[in-house]
Amino acid sequence: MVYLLQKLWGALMTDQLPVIVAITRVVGETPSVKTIFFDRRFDAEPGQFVMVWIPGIDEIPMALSGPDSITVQVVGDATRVLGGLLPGDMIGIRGPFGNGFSPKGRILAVAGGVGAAPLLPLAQLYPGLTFVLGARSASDLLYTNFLKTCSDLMIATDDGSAGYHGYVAGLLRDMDLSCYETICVCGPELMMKSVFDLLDAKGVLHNGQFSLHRYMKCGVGLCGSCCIDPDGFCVCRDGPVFMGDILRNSELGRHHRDASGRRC
Amino acid sequence: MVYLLQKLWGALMTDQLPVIVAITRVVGETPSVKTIFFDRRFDAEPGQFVMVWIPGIDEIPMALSGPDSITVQVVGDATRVLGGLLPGDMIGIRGPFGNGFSPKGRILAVAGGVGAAPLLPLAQLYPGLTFVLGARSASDLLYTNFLKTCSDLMIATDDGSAGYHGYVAGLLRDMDLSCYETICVCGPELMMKSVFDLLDAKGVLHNGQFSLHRYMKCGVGLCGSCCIDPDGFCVCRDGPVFMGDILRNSELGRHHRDASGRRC
Amino acid sequence: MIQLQSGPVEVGGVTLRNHLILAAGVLGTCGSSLARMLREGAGAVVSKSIGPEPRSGHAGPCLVVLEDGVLNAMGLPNPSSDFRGELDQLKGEPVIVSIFGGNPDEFGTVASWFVDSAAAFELNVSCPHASGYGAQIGTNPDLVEACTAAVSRFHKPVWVKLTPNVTDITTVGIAAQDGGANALVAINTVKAMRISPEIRKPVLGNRFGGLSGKAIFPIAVRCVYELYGACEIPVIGCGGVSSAADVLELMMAGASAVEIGSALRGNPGLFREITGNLYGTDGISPAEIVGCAHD
Amino acid sequence: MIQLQSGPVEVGGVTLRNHLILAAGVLGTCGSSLARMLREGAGAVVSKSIGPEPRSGHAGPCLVVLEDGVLNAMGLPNPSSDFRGELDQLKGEPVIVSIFGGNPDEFGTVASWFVDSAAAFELNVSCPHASGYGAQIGTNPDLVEACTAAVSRFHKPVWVKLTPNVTDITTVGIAAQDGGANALVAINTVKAMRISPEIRKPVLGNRFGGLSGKAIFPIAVRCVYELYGACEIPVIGCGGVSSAADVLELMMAGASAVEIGSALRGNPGLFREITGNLYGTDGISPAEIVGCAHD
Ligand SMILES: Cc1cc2nc3c(=O)[nH]c(=O)nc-3n(C[C@H](O)[C@H](O)[C@H](O)COP(=O)(O)OP(=O)(O)OC[C@H]3O[C@@H](n4cnc5c(N)ncnc54)[C@H](O)[C@@H]3O)c2cc1C
Ligand SMILES: Cc1cc2nc3c(=O)[nH]c(=O)nc-3n(C[C@H](O)[C@H](O)[C@H](O)COP(=O)(O)OP(=O)(O)OC[C@H]3O[C@@H](n4cnc5c(N)ncnc54)[C@H](O)[C@@H]3O)c2cc1C
Ligand SMILES: Cc1cc2nc3c(=O)[nH]c(=O)nc-3n(C[C@H](O)[C@H](O)[C@H](O)COP(=O)(O)O)c2cc1C
Ligand SMILES: Cc1cc2nc3c(=O)[nH]c(=O)nc-3n(C[C@H](O)[C@H](O)[C@H](O)COP(=O)(O)O)c2cc1C
Ligand code: FES
Ligand code: FES
Repeated sequence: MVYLLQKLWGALMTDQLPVIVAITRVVGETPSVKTIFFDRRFDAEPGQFVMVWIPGIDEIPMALSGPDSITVQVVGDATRVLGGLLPGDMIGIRGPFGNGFSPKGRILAVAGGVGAAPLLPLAQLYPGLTFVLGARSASDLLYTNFLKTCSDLMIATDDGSAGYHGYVAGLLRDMDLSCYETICVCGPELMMKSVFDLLDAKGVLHNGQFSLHRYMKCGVGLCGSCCIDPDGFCVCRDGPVFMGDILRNSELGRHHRDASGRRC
Repeated sequence: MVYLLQKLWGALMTDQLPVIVAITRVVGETPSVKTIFFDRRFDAEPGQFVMVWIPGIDEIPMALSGPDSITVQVVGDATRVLGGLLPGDMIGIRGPFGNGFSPKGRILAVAGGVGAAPLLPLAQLYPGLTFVLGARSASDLLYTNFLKTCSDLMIATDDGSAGYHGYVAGLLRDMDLSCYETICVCGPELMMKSVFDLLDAKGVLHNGQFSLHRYMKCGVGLCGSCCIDPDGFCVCRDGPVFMGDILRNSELGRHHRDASGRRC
Repeated sequence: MIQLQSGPVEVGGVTLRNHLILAAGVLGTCGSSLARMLREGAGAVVSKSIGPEPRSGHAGPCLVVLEDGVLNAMGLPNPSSDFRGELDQLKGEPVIVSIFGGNPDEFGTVASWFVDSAAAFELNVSCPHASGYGAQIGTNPDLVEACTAAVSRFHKPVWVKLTPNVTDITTVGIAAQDGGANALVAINTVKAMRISPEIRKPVLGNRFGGLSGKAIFPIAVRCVYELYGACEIPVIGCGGVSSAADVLELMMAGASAVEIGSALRGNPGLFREITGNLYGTDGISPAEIVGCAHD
Repeated sequence: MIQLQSGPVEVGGVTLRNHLILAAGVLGTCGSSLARMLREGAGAVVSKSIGPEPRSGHAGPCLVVLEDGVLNAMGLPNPSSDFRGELDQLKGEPVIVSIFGGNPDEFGTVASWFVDSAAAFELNVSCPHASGYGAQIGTNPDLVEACTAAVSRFHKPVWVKLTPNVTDITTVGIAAQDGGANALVAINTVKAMRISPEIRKPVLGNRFGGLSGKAIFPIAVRCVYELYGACEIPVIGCGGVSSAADVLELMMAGASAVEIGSALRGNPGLFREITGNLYGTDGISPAEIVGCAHD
């Protein structure tokens, strides 16, 4: 009852201005990736994301890698500033937004690079799942220490410096995927596309759940910057996680749109 | 639960535009007073009032004389038009507003003229109460048929055409008022003032509950047109019913303010 | 609540499938999302505002959701002429292309790109947070007239979307009418701001933004009422509409049709929901309702 | 949330007991209700706007409560010079008398009645629904300057209350400043309307009214921010304030103090509630907060 009222009250009565949090700890994961912890826990499903406001700079989408953390790969201005913040610095959080993963039965997580971030809460919630972790090189692998303790961890590196030598999709090709009822995938677009094609070829695409990335500005399904062809779904609101069969014939791996809405 | 949600929802989510009702029946009570029934029941305490919108004309305060009725005395433009409406005509209702009577123990109702309107629901809710009903003349007495059946009815007329010959206060003077825990009063200002003074003299003012009339525009305690001296209470919001001792030293019977705020 | 007769609606030179139109800038950057809104029951759709050059828009935050509205400063991000490709899949559909420019020539140039694909143009002379564009034109009646005239020459219907952030919206409406507009759209967002108390800075990257949603509905009703009284061409209402009752209220104020934006947040099925309530087999003629609050 | 140091506040020539002021026209017709608001914890009170002649105001409905605001068209009812008597009981209290007129002379005449009893004048050049008064003056910078000058000559502090219903509020703020204003008050209500769908008529007797309350808070923040950036004299914020957080936000936008109106509906104890949250023994200096969102 109280809960319900809080929900109602929360839904009806609260401005959704960015919630300001203070950074408590910054953990270097790899040379270009840091996990940033803050002083507030958000109630989110694995796979949901938040919009992170770096005051004076920009606001960018980030998966929650935990209830009180994001894992940031430095790729440009906003991520560079974000990655350089120190404990005590303040950032704003809007969200969590979107639909996360819907795990059932045996779970396989497939991560490429910083795509491991939204999959980490899944590993925390479902110990024993199978986790296929890919990266360019051994030093780019995320969360391995933790994942070793709680999952059946398999590693792939592009340069062979750890685990399977090659792409994640290559590693998956030799696996029996039919035993997984849920296959959660997140990583760079082309990695996701090859996994998508592989699942399709193996006839298990309907078990695939793909966390997409598109240019996001509002996060709440209004501005249209994250919409995907051909159905016009909003990645921010209808996704970011989509069931594999919904993405068949979609723009995944073909094109996306930049900040201006131009296809590229 | 559902009820609570509805209340919450109602309180939070609803514009309080006038609720439009259709008139179902018009009952002539006296030559200048009509009771107007409409097709919607309002949940109100006895003594609460509504703002009645007569489209194209004005909006005026009226006590609810029942859950679906008002009793109107024609005194000017708005009441004249209101009194001339026919079944099917539409009016708007805002409210119920204000604090009604707080009856406990044995109840005495004291009404002058159309002041009987807010007291009628009290008689309906507390059969057996004592009802002192005053008017200029026998033909101006309101609700006598009904009141006879459910209350201990005493009548006073200024001209002696029915009951006690004289003012209501005169009739009360000879009564033992100490047996009433609640004395609810509504009528013309000077009538209320004499009853007020009488209760004071008899030492039972603390049992008196007076329903005041002041010029009202908003009904919700914002515009300030109904405020009374010396405490600045809003009759619309803190009243219209006030406890007797709160009104000691008040403007009751001394002055009031017109539509412009001038004292008169 | 009363209901309306359903059926196609002719407004400002465009045949709508019903009285509800997707507002500019909401889910309007991709052909596919515009097509989706038509599938979801919109009577017509307006695109994101397209300008003379591609723009990435303002730095974020670009939008925050408030208790009773939405505050945004997208900054007119748009793919410019590349937007033509988005319309390929929408041939024959009621798609109004919103355009903006910094002067009449730019309006003309942008319009020229869509002469074959747009059912009509909607001129954005009203966005309150893009310097040199939008409301900076829409607060100057002479410029509004000139920009409208520059687009009118393509012999396609021209709707002009007005800003409420002016002393008198009717003078701007009349200027648009004089420039040859076929309809007025009122209103764009209301200039506004929120500040983060902890950060001590405006929450929007652009500092200033535009307020939309429920909070501005009474302002939209007022503007539509004023324009209906002062102008001869149809008025299309916009601002805070989220229910069939809101649609009727704007129509009574004088709107021939209604655009919807913010209320689609979290509810892409809203068009169907509203048409379900708005139309009925015993419905009355819309003509009886439009502007009836003036009688 | 941060808290402020408590203590008297000097703004625009007036010493307030705290940062909160009762807004004009709300519970401000009687001396006794003004006194009550001071007892309830207001740092100062502004009277109902007083004009050159007694007025009964518009026909009802004069006010309707909306989901997120209030819509009113009282029509400036006021007892004119008789209001002097109401102030007898308020000698020495921080009472600002709001005045209006149709021209500078009328402003001067009305002000002359209260030279001895007002701590300051607030010029209502911003009411959006009284023809010939209020916003009809406040949208004309020259008239605003002249009316301000006409009252300035009494050597009492003059606050000028501005309407948001203009293309650029800063030009009006600057005009007031040039006329000798000691402070600006922003904002009065936003011109708006609602229609009763059943009656098919505007709900207000005057048809047009002014929107206040929560819905306009982001507009008030924007106006205060704009004025703080453009003018030298203090700005007093007003519009939709209902909590200590709102007060801080308006102060960060640039408000030196804050007026509160609609939020008092059903909550006459609001001033005390807010001051309880706003001030603390470890509070920071208000000077650190006022306008800090501009840095
Ligand atoms: C749902 C979602 C979850 C994400 N989760 C993570 C995460 O957990 N960790 C992580 O490091 N990154 C994540 N990203 C990617 C991250 O948002 C971008 O790397 C970041 O926005 C880059 O900003 P920048 O200013 O540093 O780079 P820029 O120099 O501005 O751009 C570099 C590239 O980043 C992308 N990008 C820039 N801005 C945005 C934006 N507003 N929305 C989407 N993409 C953008 C573009 O593809 C651009 O080409 C996620 C993206 C999405 C959509
Ligand atoms: C709480 C309350 C409950 C009332 N209940 C009833 C009732 O049940 N039955 C009934 O007949 N009358 C009732 N009245 C009085 C009724 O409101 C007035 O008689 C009515 O407003 C007169 O309007 P008019 O246009 O006909 O008269 P007018 O010619 O405008 O005025 C006649 C007199 O009525 C009073 N009046 C006018 N307008 C108002 C107003 N807006 N608010 C208060 N007084 C006003 C003034 O004293 C005025 O001198 C009540 C008043 C109040 C305050
Ligand atoms: C995210 C967002 C983007 C918008 N972009 C545009 C735009 O590009 N062009 C335009 O004319 N109006 C734009 N608007 C304004 C809307 O079209 C509409 O006028 C306004 O939001 C009021 O309607 P609403 O309350 O239904 O949202 C935008 C509004 C929002 C919320
Ligand atoms: C019932 C009512 C009466 C008002 N009367 C006046 C007035 O006489 N003079 C004036 O300058 N402002 C008047 N206002 C405007 C308020 O002073 C204030 O500027 C506006 O309501 C916004 O503040 P709020 O949102 O806190 O109410 C009135 C507002 C209301 C709701
Ligand atoms: S980010 Fe705006 S619609 Fe998805
Ligand atoms: S009628 Fe407005 S305060 Fe009572």
